[in-house]
Amino acid sequence: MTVPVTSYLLVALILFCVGLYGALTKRNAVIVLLSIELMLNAVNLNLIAFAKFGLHPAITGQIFSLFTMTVAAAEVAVGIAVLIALYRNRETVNVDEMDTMKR
Amino acid sequence: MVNNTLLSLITFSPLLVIVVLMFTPKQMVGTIKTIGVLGTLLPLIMSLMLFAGFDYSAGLQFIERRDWIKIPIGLDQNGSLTFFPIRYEMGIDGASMPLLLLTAIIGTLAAVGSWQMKRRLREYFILYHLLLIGMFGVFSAQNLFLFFLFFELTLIPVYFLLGIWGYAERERAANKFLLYNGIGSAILLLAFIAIFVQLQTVNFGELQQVLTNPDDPLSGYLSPEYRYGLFVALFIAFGIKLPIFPFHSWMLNVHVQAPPPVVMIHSAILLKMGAYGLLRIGINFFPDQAYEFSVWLAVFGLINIFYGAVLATVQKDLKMVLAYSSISHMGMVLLGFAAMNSIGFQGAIFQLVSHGLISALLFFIVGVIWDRTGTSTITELGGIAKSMPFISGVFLAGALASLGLPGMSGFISEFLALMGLFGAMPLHAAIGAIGLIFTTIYVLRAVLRAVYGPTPSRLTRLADAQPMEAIPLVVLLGVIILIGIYPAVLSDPLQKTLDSIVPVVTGIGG
Amino acid sequence: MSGQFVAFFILSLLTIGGAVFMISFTRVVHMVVSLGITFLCIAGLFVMLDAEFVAVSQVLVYSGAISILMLFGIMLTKKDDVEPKAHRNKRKLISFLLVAALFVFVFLGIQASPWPNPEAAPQPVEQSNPKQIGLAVFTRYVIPFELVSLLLLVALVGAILMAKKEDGK
Amino acid sequence: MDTILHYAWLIPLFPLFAFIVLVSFGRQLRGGASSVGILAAALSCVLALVIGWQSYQGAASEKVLVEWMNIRDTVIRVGYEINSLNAMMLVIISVVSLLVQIYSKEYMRDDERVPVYYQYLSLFAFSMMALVLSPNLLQLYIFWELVGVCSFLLIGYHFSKPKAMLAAKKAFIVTRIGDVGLLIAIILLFWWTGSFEYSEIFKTVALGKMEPWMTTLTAVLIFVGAVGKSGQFPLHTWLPDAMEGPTPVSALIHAATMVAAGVYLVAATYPLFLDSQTALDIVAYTGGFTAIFAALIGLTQTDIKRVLAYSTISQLGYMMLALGVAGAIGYTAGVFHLFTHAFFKALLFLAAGSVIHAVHTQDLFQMGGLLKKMPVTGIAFLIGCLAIAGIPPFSGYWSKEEIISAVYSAQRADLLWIAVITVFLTSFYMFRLFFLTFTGKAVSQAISRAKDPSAVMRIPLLVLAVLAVLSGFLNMPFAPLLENWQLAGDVGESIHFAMPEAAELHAPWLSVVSVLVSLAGIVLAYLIYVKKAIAATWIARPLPWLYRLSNRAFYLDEIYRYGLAVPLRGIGMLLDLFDHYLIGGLVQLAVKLANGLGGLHARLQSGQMQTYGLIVLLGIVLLLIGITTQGGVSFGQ
Repeated sequence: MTVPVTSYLLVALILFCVGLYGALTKRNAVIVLLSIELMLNAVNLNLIAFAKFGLHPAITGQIFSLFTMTVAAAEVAVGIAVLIALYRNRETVNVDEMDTMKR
Repeated sequence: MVNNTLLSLITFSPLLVIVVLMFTPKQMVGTIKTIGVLGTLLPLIMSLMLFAGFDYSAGLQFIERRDWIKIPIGLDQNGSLTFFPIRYEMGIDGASMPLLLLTAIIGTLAAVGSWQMKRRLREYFILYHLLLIGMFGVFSAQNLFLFFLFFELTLIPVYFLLGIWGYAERERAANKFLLYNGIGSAILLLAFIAIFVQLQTVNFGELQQVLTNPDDPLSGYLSPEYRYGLFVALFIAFGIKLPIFPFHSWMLNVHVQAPPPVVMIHSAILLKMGAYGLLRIGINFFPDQAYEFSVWLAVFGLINIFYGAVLATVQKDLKMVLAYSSISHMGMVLLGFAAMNSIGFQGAIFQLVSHGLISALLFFIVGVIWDRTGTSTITELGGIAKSMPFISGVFLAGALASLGLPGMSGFISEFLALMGLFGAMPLHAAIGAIGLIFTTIYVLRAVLRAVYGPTPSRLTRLADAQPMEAIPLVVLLGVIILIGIYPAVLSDPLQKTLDSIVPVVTGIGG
Repeated sequence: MSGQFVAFFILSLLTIGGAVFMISFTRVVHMVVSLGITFLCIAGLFVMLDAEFVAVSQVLVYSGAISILMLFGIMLTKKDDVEPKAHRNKRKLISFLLVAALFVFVFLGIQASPWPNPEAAPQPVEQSNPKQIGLAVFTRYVIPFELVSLLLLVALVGAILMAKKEDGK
Repeated sequence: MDTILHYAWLIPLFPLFAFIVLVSFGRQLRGGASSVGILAAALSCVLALVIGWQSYQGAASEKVLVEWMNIRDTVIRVGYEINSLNAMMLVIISVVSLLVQIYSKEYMRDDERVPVYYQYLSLFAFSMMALVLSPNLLQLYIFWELVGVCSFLLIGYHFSKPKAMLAAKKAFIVTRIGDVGLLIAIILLFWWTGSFEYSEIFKTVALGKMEPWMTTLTAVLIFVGAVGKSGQFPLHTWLPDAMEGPTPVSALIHAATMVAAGVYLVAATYPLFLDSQTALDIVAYTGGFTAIFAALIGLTQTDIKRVLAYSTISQLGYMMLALGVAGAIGYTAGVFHLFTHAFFKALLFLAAGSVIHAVHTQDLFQMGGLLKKMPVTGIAFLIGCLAIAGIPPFSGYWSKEEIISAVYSAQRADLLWIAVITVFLTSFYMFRLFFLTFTGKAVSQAISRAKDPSAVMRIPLLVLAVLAVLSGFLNMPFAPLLENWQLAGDVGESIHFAMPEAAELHAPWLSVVSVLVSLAGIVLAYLIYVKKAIAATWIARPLPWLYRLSNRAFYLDEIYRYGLAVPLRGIGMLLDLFDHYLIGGLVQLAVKLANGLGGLHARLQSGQMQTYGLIVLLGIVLLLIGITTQGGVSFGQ
């Protein structure tokens, strides 16, 4: 008796929803970034679960999640760099105030 | 089949000019102008080669066909992917060749006419050549996809050419232009998608084959009602471009606000794309529906003729007169189409070419007059024939051509269009013929008042044409007279193409 | 109730708990730490799913690199490291409702879908997990792999460029 | 010598060549321009005379065609055709245009734009010659329009005078109305007979393949074209205004080119008319009405050229009347009158031109006593007047006599009355003109200094005077040379075929009556304007409205102006408002709507990234709802 795939999917769904909620409501840009990482992790979890329990189990899911991780790492690096640059110029990490492109 | 790349070369040769212009420093104004003008000779020369090599006994020719995009649309029985191929297909026949040649000629002459432009020349010429690509492409595309692509490609340069280099209210005119044509394009796109989804092909030849052959298995996919709807949609989409009566107001603004070379291009060629599309896609694919609709074509044509003519008689601005006269003349094209016989179609195509030449000539002259006097209001002008006899003479000649004087191209086209329509709907045709009187009235009123009559003192010292201005005038007038005296130059290449269009039209042949 | 279930239960509880704590803490540093726990537990879940290599990568990249990077980010922007308690209840409510709706629909979707029997899942093959991954990455996915390395390089350069203090300031 | 007919196509080419030379090098040539024009006209004149003689000798008619345009199976050909009718026309045109060009050399000497003037004249001559040489209706129409344009250009030659400009515009527009009728007729004929060729059309008509109503309709429409060009009622109003052009031009227009084209057209398509009695009647009555109508107006005009203009209209009406009553004699009479009229009307205009050149006014009452000062001009003018009044042995007598006898032969009493009354009116107003201009006392300084023009202008006058006397002898009742010539070809055959029974009724008394009536008109004019035995105002005083009606040409211009032009403008203005406000307004509305929607969307673009995210989420949720309520997406099998 193994854990059914739906359980993993459920955990991933909860993670995703929590991350989404965080990304939509938090004002500190760092936390928003963290929430996005959470969502990415949820996706990874799904990918890996499907790699084992999917319709066509294959190693591909794991490879995809690896790629996701790499991209996420890159994203975080650049994101933090942008934040720091922004902070230097505007003295804030508040998302609400980041609307220069609009103004 | 051996691919002939001449059409692609013509179409994309302006790209070379664009690249060269991009690397030319902004300050070298003279060089930019020279490149911009000489660059248009490239497609012109190749178009002339095309004209010389055109085989009168063949229909579609200079065909180029390459694989381009493959859209996967599903699995077949064997489980392998099937693709919907969109090919890069160019080709030309008797109906599009005259228009392509016209585009090349007007393209060069309007570039010469751009010599007077002053601001941001590099951008101007880049956009100008981009526009050329679009126009050449529309006339040589052989499938719906490419046609639409090039059709849209003309919108963007015109928008900027109009919005940046136009007269006082240029931005409004540009927005209106984009709004209208955007709507037209949207309808066009929907119609194209509907055709494509139902028939699984976008190639003109195949579509015609399928749509006009009742035995074809695919042909049954489209009910007559569906086809009628498609035809009407195409009519509206191209009608906006043409423009047909209730959709004309964008074109007035463009004609008044755009710089003279752009108006030349616009009224000489861009309007023609609407009529060309209506023939090539509307009538060619849905002949039965077009025949059914032909009474409406005639009615819309008559409305255009009279509406344009009557309004042209009360306009104060020369440009407005010419704009309304374009509406009126496009009505004649519709009459030619409505005839649904070879004479009418031939008349319509003649009218496209002829009006292209004439309106280019007249707008060019109005631009020249504006240059000298700073106005194009009829009442503020007058008597300039004293100081500018050459320009005035050509203007008068152009005006006479526009009102359909025999010996010039306008007559042949109007005569053929009316003659064709007389074979189908004598009453409508007779009413259309009366339109000729109205044309006379507004043309003479405008030209005589603007150019002849007593000379106000402030207009006594105007320079006559410079060589740079005289060249386009002489060339245009020469071509107009050539077609008027020897129409076979245009009609002979057409015959084979008419053979392919007309037999599929129900009812009387020609 | 096998050990597998117990492990799964604990891991998922910690995972979700970390995430929820991350959302509800007010101090930013606390948030990062709780998220670290989440990342670790996800690595545990990966192990349960026979993805050892990915689990290790998860620990290295997420729990290690990313969390630390975040901490650095917080330190460098340290001014208001407390999540401001602004009155954004309306926004929060709408967000919550929508997220909840999403949850419900996806949940229903998961429930409604037929899933292959987990028992029918193939037993792990003889090859070790890293070897499998290595084979796949260096044969079939070699181009994406190279592209990803390029991406990392670009991100590296870009991040340095952006975060670097501009001259004269 | 028979082969000379092969070169007929050269006749119009000489003036065309002159035109091209003048357009290209006119400014360099300056004074030489007139020589170029005259030389070309002389060459074609010589050739035309030779060809006319050949044709008169009975040379077979000749027709050459080349392909011009293909429309699938339809081939349109162009070429030229020589037959008796157009050989005669060529003679008229080339002679008159040569003389007019010579005359203009002196008349236009002080003008700056002489090369342009000769350009127009040459083009005019070319178009007219090419018109008569046309073997088919399409080609005829082409040159028909060109003739119209040339007259437009020449009438508006003094373009800085607003009046000249308006007159030119009017001429063009009014004749265009007729042209449209002709165009429709040509196209209808094409669809019914499958050809533009005269011969083909006549053949089809003769075979009775056309419905009678269609024959009538096309004939009437062709006649509408002729009405426009030949200044028949109600499209005659452009002709008096056309007097704004230089006087030699008026001579050309009125004698040989423009207005003759209409009569020529009816003559050339005569077999078609023969097939429809209705059409013939319309021609006859329109002609008759125009003749008397224009004569009535001519009575009270005070401008020397306007009197002549109305006399032209009246005489053209005569020709139409003759053509309309049909029969061999009617046809010949109409053509014959065209022939004689060309010479005496050109003479009258050129003589009037000399007067105007000398005294610089066109007002009759500013003249007087010029006979002594300008004897040559005066005599020439007198010859013209006698000819037009129909006094034997001047040419007008012979042709008018023939017309009247044709009407009599056709037994049309009403038309006969009209013809005779018009004879009276004509001789009265022509001699009123003559007496007021040339007899009596000199009124102004200018007149006392007036003298005959130089030889360059005198020679054309003399030549025309001789022709005005002699041209009538070509077709005397006892020696119908012209009739034999003109009826030799196909037209004659079809006339005999159509109405074999219409024998000519000889009525010598009729000719005496018409001469007497004409003399009565002269005597009346003499009594009023020379003897002053009868006050000039004896009718005008008791019936002032009658005088005004005649003087203002029955207010037809005003009627057209307020009946057509002004309403058209009004409609135009209304439509303009409609276009501007309604259609423009709708467009504005659409723009506003689009802008409003855009503004609404712009408010969503707050720049708040989280708001965007929220909206995306909303979209996803909606999509999910959509998908799940549509039955769900099944994963797996």
